[in-house]
Amino acid sequence: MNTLILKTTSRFLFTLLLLLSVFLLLRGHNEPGGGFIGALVAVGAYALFALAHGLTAARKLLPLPPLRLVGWGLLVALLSALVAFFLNKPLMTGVWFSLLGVKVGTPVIFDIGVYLTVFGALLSAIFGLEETADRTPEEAP
Amino acid sequence: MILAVTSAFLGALLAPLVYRWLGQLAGWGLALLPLGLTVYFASLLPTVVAGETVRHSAAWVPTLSVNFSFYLDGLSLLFALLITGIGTFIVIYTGGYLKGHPDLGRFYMTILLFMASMLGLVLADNIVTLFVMWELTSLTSYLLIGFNHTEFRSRRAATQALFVTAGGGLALLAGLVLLAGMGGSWEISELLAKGEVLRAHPWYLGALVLVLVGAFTKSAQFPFHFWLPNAMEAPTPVSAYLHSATMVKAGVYLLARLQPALGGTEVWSSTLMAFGLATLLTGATLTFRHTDLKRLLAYSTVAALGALVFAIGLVPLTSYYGAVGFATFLLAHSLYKGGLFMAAGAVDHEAGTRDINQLSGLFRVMPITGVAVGLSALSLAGLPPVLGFIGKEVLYLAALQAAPAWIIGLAVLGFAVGATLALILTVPFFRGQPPTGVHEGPPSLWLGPVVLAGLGLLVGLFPGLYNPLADAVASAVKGAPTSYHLKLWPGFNPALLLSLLTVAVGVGLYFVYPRLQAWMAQDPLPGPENAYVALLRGLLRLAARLEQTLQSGSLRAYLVWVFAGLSGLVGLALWRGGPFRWPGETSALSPAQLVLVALMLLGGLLVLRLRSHLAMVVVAGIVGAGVALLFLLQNAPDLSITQFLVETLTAILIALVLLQIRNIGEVPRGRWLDKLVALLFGGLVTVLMLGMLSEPIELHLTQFFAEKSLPEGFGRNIVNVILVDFRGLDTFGEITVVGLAGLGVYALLKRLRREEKP
Amino acid sequence: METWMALLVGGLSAVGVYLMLRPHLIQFLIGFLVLGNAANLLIFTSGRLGSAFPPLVQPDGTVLAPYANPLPQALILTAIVIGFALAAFGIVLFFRAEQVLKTLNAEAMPERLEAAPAPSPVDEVREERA
Amino acid sequence: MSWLIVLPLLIPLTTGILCLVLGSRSAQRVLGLVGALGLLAAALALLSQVNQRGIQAVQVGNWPAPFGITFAADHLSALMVLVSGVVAVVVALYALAEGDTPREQQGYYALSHLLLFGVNGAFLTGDLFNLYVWFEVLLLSSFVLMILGGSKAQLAGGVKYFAVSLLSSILFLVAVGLLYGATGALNMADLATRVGSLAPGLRDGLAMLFLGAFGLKAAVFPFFFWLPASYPAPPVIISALFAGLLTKVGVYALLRVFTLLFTQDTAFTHTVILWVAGLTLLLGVLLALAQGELRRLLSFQLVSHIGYMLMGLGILTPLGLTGSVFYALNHMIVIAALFLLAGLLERLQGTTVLVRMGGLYQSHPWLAVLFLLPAFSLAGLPPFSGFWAKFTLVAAGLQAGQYAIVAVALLVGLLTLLSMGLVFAEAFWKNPPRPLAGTPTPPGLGVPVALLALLALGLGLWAEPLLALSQRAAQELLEPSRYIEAVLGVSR
Repeated sequence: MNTLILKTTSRFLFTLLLLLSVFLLLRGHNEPGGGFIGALVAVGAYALFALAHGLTAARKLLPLPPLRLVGWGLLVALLSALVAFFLNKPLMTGVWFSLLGVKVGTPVIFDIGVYLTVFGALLSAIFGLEETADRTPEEAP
Repeated sequence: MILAVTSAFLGALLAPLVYRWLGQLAGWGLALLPLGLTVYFASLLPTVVAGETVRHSAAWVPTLSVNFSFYLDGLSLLFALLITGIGTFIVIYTGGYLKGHPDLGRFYMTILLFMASMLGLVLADNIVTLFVMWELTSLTSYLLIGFNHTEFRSRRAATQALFVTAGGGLALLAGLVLLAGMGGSWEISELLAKGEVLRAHPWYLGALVLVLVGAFTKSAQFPFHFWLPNAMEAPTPVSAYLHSATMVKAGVYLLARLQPALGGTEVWSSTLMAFGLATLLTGATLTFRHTDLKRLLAYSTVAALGALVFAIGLVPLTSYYGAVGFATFLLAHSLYKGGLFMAAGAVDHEAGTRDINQLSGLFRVMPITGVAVGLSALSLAGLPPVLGFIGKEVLYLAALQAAPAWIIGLAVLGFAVGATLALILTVPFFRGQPPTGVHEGPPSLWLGPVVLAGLGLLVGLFPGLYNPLADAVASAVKGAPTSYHLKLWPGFNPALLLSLLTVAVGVGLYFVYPRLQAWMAQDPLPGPENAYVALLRGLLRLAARLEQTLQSGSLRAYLVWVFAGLSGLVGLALWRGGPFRWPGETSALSPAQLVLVALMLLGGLLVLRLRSHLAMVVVAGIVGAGVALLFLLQNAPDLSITQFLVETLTAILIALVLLQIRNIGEVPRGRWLDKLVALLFGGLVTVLMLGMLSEPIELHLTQFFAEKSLPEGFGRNIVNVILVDFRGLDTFGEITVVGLAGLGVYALLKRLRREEKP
Repeated sequence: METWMALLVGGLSAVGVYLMLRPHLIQFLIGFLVLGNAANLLIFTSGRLGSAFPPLVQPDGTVLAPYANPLPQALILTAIVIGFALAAFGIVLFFRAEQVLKTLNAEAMPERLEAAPAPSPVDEVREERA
Repeated sequence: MSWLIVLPLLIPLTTGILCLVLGSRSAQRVLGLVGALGLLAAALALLSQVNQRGIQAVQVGNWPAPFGITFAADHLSALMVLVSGVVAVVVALYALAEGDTPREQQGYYALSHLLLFGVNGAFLTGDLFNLYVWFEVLLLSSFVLMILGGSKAQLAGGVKYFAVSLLSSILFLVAVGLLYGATGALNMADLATRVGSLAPGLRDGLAMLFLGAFGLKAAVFPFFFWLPASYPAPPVIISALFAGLLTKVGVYALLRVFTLLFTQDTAFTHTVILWVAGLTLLLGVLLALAQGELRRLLSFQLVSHIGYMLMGLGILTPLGLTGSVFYALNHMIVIAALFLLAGLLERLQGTTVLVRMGGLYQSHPWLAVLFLLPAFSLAGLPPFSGFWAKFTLVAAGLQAGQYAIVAVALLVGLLTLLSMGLVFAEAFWKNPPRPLAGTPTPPGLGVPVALLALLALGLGLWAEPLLALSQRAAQELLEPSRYIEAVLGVSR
């Protein structure tokens, strides 16, 4: 499996899938897609990359350890929910504003939190399992 | 009065500190608490004797109409005086008896707590307050009986006493709640005025039985008497206080207290007389089995309690003899029995044994104790010139007035044993050689017996001292003003004849006592205690059996319980509700969808037949993919994509794990029970679904979402807007779940990694 | 169509339950997945069927009718994700249990690791020496 | 003001997230306690608000009910949140004193606060599907907490706990789906106005489905077997947290659903509940008598006493519900105290097998007091908090003419007393059969237990405030219109 072709194509595929995942995330509010689906695709990208280049290399491509990402994802979601407090509205009330001509709102930010959380959690599970799978044959007693 | 009770509790809690501070003198110091209370209650004597009552009340739990209320009349005053007065001597006595014991501080606290609760009990006016105090006496006596806690016998006796009295207490609770409901009040003083309403109420019998169970267990009436002699495992101060003078009289107190409300019916008198007499005779008979001083006294206490209950039964049947007899005998018994117990403890403490066969000539070495024992024994035997004589006389007069001859005969027999016991107790003091090295104990050990016996003599000689209070007590028990002139020498009357007969029989029994004793002590007698033991053993066996069948450790069994129980309940509900309409179809099944549905069902069935786990995962994944396809055909693109992705990922995860497990085990076959349960559940789901579909659904939510999605949610994908905005909180919870799962997987695998490192 | 769905859901539920009742944990998990699918189908059907268009608002602000009910879809999405999280945790839990307990048979997993005789109020109970 | 209702969620959530984001363990410890104290303060504020102004509701996302998700706090919710705050603080203190580093590494603080997040969400939500989500949050955090440390017993127990919990999730999901399909509503107040028109068979069938789904959580017969199979396994602090909080969520849900939604055919539904209550009471206590290991024994006691809470619901009178609510609150405190105490005993003696224990009455007299207070309270003896709960229930049962369940309730009280007496005799009074190997016990572990024990005593001596609040909760439960009005009547 560890052929040169796989290594090259996987790099290409990885970038493509990551871009796709962000695309799915951002268009989710209007077309099928969304944070969860986007995160699954991103996880796929990393899983593929890990398959081709090994776990260590894949981990290096992460800004944070996967579990920290979960924390940050939840934090982003929480902050998006708290914005309404400053406008004296109930929890999670959507707040919308224009940014460079694009309508951005707290629900969209919330979706990004979803994306990060799901991505981090799933990746931690898959990396964990692959790690044990790599080692079990030789290390098991 | 509220202050008195509260201060008793607070004082008790401070006892360990006082003990640490005063050391060996703590007994004398702490006795000031009950002494002060005695003085306080004595100061109320003139009021009560004048026929007035005192009532103090404070709100406690108004929501449940529970007041911290207290009520003082003759009956409660007599009890309060007994409790605090005898309590004073008990505390002093404890200081001598348990000198230097490591747990003494705790002991003082517990026994004073007991005193406080007992005081609260006899003074309480509110039913709930009374019950609270009632249970507190059970709890504190549990701790006191188990004082020698390293002995199994002590622990067993403590548990037994707690089980029996608390069990009765629960019956009492139900009974009291019923009483309150019947009379429409939680205050006893108000209930007492409603006797006729109560007696005519349909609940009367139920409430009566429950109250009686409570009172009988507490006051060790047959067939619950067995716990009391066993409780003699406790140190002597406890036996003297709890099991003679006070706690066991709580039941008697309650019956006397409620007599005006519940008494006056055929069933009341006959039940009390029957159980009282049975207890009197049981106590008397079993006395013969023992040679241990405390056991002897314990059975005599059982007998005396029976006599008191018998007397209460007589109250409504007699003019005033019953009530006055009760009042007099109660005081007499408390005085002589408290004294005798303390004396027995003193003898044990000094001579090192309580076996009457090994005691001799004690009078010469312990003269003060000897005098006290002698005087108390006179009272026990019912001989003049002490109070016991007067008490018994009046009781006989009551019995003569209302009871048939055969009952009187049995009562005489029961009382005769008192005379026998008096002889058994006094003879070792005067016969035989004095033991060496035995001497009179310290004042703390003999003060109590002497004062109590002296009081018995004093009141016996001058009954006029007690007469006003006795009248007040009798009035309270009778529920009507009662007065009677107590006399030491009433002249020749039938009661005196009965007394003579009693003494004669008693002396006669004394001579057969050694032989009777040897014969009766041989085998354990069958009795209610065996039933108690058998009941508890059976209970434990049942529990063990239940655990084997129910909590078997089999996950499968637990799941079957869940599904079967649930299916049963749902099925029952559906069956009760009758059939519902067949749902109307909103759309026909397209051929593609029909094939899909059929394939999924087939796939499901296939999973059941497969013999390889990996294959099962794959087929289950295909079924999942079918669901995703169905979603797509039903215009749910988001759902479809997610379902596809999730099914794939799940399959990958399972495969990742399966590949790492070498010894995966076989695919076991199912059982018919599982099939039945599964079919039942599946069938019920179908029926419920059809029922659901036959209801007209209102789509107000959906319409709202479709309308507001773009203008207010700024999104065209309604599903996504619901997820992140309309019902964003659901999604928040959902991602928390996902994050937690990630955390869990990490925690599970991290441990593994650490373990595998060499 | 609705009746067929009811039958399908019932059938899948029965299959799921039956698998969950097997002592083997992998089968239990598969049973859970099947039952989860059945539950999702049930919720989907609860929003009623017979749509012709997905629940998307057209740029002009209208929704083409009859559109599929979006609410059950959202609910199912949440349920799918939660179910997935549960399954993922479960499979690793079972994996871990197998490593430590050396079996995947739930019936072979002990509930109590040591025997403990119950005390009795009437007889003195001592520990039985092995 | 609307933020006060969601504070009991936001505080544990924020604490949990910060614990995840921050790596430092000492920071987590401080956060753990601060978060719990904050929760307690918020809960107190919420309760006083509810007490002064009646039922409070907030529409999350500012979408009007019944379209968005509503959070509503009545007396029942506020009281439950309050006691969960108490338990949280006590457990946080215990964790602080214990300082178990390996467990801390694996995210104990984050997990316990996310558990509280789920628990309080469940207490406060006014939306049935949202309730399902909260159940899952608290379930998953409890799964992870249960296996933290990964011992044999934990995994064996964890498997059973996990398996049965999956089932309850699915049942709940199915029940919600069916109810939505039949009425078109998810908001509980909205549902309450619609359930009445359903076909009786469907309605009662759904009621039973909910009884099963919540009964599994609450651990009632015949759904309780998972609890004694799993609760004794994890470290005691986790058992205590679970014992105090988790089953009560199930009880809360039952109280809510069977007073708000399913009150049409009480002759059937609430009779079933009474049967369930009676069987739970009896079987639980009997099985407890068969136990020789303290934590397993306590687990059965926990199960048994859930029956009392259902008893009041089954009676369905103001007094009965008052008893149920008060019992649930009291039980959270008492059972948490007993579980924490079991942990202390295990540390001191190196075992929780009763026949091997002993001697504590001599060596640790204050511990004996700490045991007796909650133990007698559990048995419903005065003057402890449990007495008022039981007394209320008994009075309610007698007034309603439900003599059989009253008899069972009293009998179970007696058997509980026997069981607790046996524990006391074995662990405290008896001399240990052989020398015990305890581990060093950090000072301060007794403090949280003492707090709970004193609370049990204090609530017994001065039961009025909590009883009065419970009574108001019961009145609100019996008048669903007030809840419905508070939820649906609030405009945007």
